[in-house]
Amino acid sequence: MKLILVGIASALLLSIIVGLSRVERGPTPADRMLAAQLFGTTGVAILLLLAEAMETPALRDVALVFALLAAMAAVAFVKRAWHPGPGESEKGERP
Amino acid sequence: MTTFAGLSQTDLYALAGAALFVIGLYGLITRPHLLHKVLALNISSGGVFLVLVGIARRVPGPVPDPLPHAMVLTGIVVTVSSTAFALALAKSIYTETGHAVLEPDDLEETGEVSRG
Amino acid sequence: MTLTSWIFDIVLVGTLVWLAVRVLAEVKLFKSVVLYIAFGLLVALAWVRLAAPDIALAEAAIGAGITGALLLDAAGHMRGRSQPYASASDEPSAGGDMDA
Amino acid sequence: MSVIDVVSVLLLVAGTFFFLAGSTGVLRFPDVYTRLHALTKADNLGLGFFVIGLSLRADSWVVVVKMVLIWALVIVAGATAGHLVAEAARTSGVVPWRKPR
Repeated sequence: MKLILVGIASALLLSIIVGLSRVERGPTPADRMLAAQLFGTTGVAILLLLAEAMETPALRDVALVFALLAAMAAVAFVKRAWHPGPGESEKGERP
Repeated sequence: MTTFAGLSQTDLYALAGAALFVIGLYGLITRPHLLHKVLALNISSGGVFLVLVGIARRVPGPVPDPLPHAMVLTGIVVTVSSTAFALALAKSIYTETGHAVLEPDDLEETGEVSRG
Repeated sequence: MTLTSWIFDIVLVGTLVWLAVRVLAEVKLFKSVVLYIAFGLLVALAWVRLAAPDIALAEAAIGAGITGALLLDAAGHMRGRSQPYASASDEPSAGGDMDA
Repeated sequence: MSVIDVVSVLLLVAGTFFFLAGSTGVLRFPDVYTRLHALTKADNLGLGFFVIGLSLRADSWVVVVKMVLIWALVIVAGATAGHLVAEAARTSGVVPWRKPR
């Protein structure tokens, strides 16, 4: 049973690695950030699986923090990192 | 602890930590942009932490040694603080000079490097 | 258990080293930062595999979360490419000096 | 393996399918908005399957409640982040993709 759980976790890890290629070739910064969101959700799933397979209940708390972290990165990205380019509409908030 | 070709799981992660430290050090020296230098510093500190936690697993028994864990926890906090400070410095350098790349001219102006 | 855990560990470690090289070889600042956030998430998974959930918690909360937010802020402040020995213009000329 | 184990593994495999579908969508879809759609829908559904499948094997109710709360947090955070990113993309002038005739 543990073998199956760790095998599924490995499949999810491979899915993360496949998703990395979207970071490599996303035309806009939003595409790259979106791939980071994908890693957050998949990381939560991997942690829940490993908490069951390794019999470590503390990993569910780590999964909770992972879920929070993805949202924080997205907010930081939208508010601080992504300004519209010079040729586009100038509606972003520059400090 | 299972071994595979004479290599335990701990050894695998410790070797990866050494590799990460070397990659980070090389990047810290060769990359000219300040943000890349901060990233390289973070990566090499992650390598050091991997080696330390690998050392913690080498005591016999299921429970790892708590002392390297405490050191790594402290190190993570210190790394985050120094990263925040370095980024604030880099941002003010960018605001002052208009670029955040360490050029040879910058060193020449302060008299650190004399050519010929 | 043993063979699948070994596959998981080897894939995780290989991805970590590859990501570290990619973060430092990348010319675009924002891409580097996003790759570093992914690197931080995978390092947290490595702590989990090393039976250190306390360090995984700290790394996920402040190592990857706060550092990622700070780096995104800094990358938005100084945007553009990291050209070696060039002025801070946004000219799209690839100037990486590290081939990897 | 008991019946519960078989059902649990089936649910986990279904969840893995949805995760892989989400990754494929993020890779294959043509613009930001459709990629957000694949990301926030397919992955949250896959995580739901994982939570149900792991709840069948859980020891106590506390674990089940905690996993359901994690799922709820992921759904709320994913919806918020998706809305923020999509609105920022629209504001900065990313044109939605249309099928070329």
